[in-house]
Amino acid sequence: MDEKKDGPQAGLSDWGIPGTYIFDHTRSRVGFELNKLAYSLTDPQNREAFKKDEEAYMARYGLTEAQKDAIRRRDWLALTKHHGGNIYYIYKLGAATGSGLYHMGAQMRGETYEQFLETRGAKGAR
Amino acid sequence: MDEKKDGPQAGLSDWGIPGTYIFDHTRSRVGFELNKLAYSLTDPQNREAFKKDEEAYMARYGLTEAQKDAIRRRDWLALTKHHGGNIYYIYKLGAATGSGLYHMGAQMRGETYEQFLETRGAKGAR
Amino acid sequence: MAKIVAGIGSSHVPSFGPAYDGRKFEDPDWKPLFDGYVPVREWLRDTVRPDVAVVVYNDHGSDFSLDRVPTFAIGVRDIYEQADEGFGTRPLPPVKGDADLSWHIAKAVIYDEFDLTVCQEMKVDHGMMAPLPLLFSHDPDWAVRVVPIVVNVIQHPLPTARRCFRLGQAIGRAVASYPEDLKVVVVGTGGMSHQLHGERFGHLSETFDRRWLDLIARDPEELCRMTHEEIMAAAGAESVELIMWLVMRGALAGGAVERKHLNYYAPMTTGMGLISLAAA
Amino acid sequence: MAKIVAGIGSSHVPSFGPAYDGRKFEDPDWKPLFDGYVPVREWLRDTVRPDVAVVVYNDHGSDFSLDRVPTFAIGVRDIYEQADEGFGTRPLPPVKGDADLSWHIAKAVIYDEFDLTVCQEMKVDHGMMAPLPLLFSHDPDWAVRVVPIVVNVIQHPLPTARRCFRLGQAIGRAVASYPEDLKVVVVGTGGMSHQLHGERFGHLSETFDRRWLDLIARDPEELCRMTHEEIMAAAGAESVELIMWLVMRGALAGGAVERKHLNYYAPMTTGMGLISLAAA
Ligand SMILES: [Fe+3]
Ligand SMILES: [Fe+3]
Repeated sequence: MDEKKDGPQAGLSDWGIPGTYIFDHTRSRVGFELNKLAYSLTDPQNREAFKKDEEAYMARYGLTEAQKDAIRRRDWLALTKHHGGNIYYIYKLGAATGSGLYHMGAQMRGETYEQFLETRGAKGAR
Repeated sequence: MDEKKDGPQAGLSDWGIPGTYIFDHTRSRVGFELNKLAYSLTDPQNREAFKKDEEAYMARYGLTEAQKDAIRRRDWLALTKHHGGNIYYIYKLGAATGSGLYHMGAQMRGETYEQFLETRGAKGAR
Repeated sequence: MAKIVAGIGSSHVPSFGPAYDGRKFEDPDWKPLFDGYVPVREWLRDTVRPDVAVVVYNDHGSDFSLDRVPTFAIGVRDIYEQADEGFGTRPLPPVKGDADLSWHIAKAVIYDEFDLTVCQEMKVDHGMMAPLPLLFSHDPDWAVRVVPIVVNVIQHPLPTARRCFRLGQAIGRAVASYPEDLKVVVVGTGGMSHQLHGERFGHLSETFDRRWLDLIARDPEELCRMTHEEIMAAAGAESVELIMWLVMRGALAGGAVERKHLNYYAPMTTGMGLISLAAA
Repeated sequence: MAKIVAGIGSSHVPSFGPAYDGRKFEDPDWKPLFDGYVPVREWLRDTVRPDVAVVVYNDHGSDFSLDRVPTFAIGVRDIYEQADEGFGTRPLPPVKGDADLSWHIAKAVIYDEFDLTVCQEMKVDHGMMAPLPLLFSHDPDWAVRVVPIVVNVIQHPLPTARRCFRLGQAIGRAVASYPEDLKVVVVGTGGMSHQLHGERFGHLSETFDRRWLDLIARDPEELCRMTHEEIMAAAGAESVELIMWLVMRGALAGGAVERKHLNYYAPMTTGMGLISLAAA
């Protein structure tokens, strides 16, 4: 990964830990509506509404176009790195779109799911 | 007033200040649904719904029969003394039923509104 | 560097709202109240000239419910709408916040072992809005940005008087470490003597209020020793919100203070006090 | 008088849930985890026999939103339903609370200058529910009543490690002043090493975890000196929730402790640690 080339966006803090985007106030401010949308998916009716029509559901929240686009692309890395998504909230978006945490993680690492599992000690414990 | 005869109900604390019912955890527990109903009246639509049909509105909250009855009777003293109502919440019930704070206060003192105003220094400052 | 330049203690009686909006400034029953604010407002505008007001107030069941009651909360927004307290809202512009300074204070104070609840959603009620237009001009927009500090003075257990003073001290340290050149005034709101429930509704104590107005400037340590029970027994159950003035006083505690103005009036059910303190 | 008799440190990995509910106790990839809990569960049931568990955990965006983030919160209910984390809930009975003890602790700790948010509405997520059935029987109903303590370990600024330890000490004093004869165990949950976001997803550090498991019993003071940055750099951003174990350790700090059990297993993306401490 090239931190210089693709580090945190302007206005987002860098705590100096590579590949890590600490959820502090800079991200909580940028991601407020995004995380609010994700939080709403704790309600089963909202999950159904989201699954039925993602665009209409997203329109109910004040997301930026770039945030919406990252949701469309299921770009979990961009959501947490650039768009202020907190992983625990974004995980609810993963659940609603059928992406398990390890699939999300493999993508954030830039690996296939299988490649990622190869790095683990006891893959059955998931 | 006769505190012995009509003091706080069983389970409600007595801080030892006459004519005073401190809103502590004993009252907050007893009055939770009552105060929740009152809080809901910060929404203008809820105020309209309450004014249109008090009984139906009260049925949406888990009030005790005694709490409902005290609301029906506009018994502000009973609501704060026996039923766990916090005055700042209950005041919203007063507003929705057309009772100003000083009318509520006069009743709690066991006085008419006019009697109560006579005890004040500059009645115009209200 | 940011600097705390003044402290204000002020009642936040809801009836200030309709009286102010109805321009009852010359009404004989209201004049003693409004006249008291004129020199303070002018002093703030012409001499103190603050950029930011840290306003310490409590919510009165308007925006915070009893589901979750924070002991201390801070708003971290750039704008605060008015809460609807049951009557609609007042004809005033939304309060301007300062999210950057708010987050700075939140961070400094939490690392300083104060356990704030941090609010990205928050509306403000008469606890802030009753005194704010009496202290700062708002036409066409507010003359200051606001950092709201919300204290639970409604559901016991409340924070102790001493804890409020210490929170103020921590806010003072936090402001002093903010790199921007800002002049900050701290406003402690609430009180004075009043009780709004029970057979003791309408209880007032000018004696207590006068003593408080003296000690808040001269000997806040004595006020820090007061228990909630003592305050409530002397000055009415709802007077306990006076502990919020100690947050203001704590924020000024680093240096000497000079009392600039004092006003007191108790026409109906609440002792209406006003004090201004200049940081030396 | 109530007495803190034991402390438990335990990870609260969400995957414990489906593995437990699917009875994967003998699955070779899960057995090292579940086997570790057996002696602790038996020790608690047969020797410690607590009436109440104070469970220190964090919500993961399940019941608390980012609108208002309390640094420390306490539940004061007699019953806690499970939060729906996006998949529905697990086949477990609702958690039994102890509202009287919760309010006692809230009052004592707030008067002791800890600024809790007091919650009469609250649901609990895997932060509590992942370890709870591994530690206490629940068939047909839970063997203990629970007092939930919720810590913000999600949105920085977080409380410092030292502040967490001090909160535990205050909880210890509060429990010791409760008049009922109760045996209380304190459970600190979370961690161990893990990171769930960014290119560093999946980072583990057995070295850090083993050191933590050693120091939490032997020298918590050294852990109190750690900054959030140090913990996150060594053990992954999300490992910082380990500071919640210090609340547990602080609650035991009055007397000597004896380490009774230890388990460690790190099969996937989280160091799964378990420790039990007996109050001497
Ligand atoms: Fe007030
Ligand atoms: Fe966790």
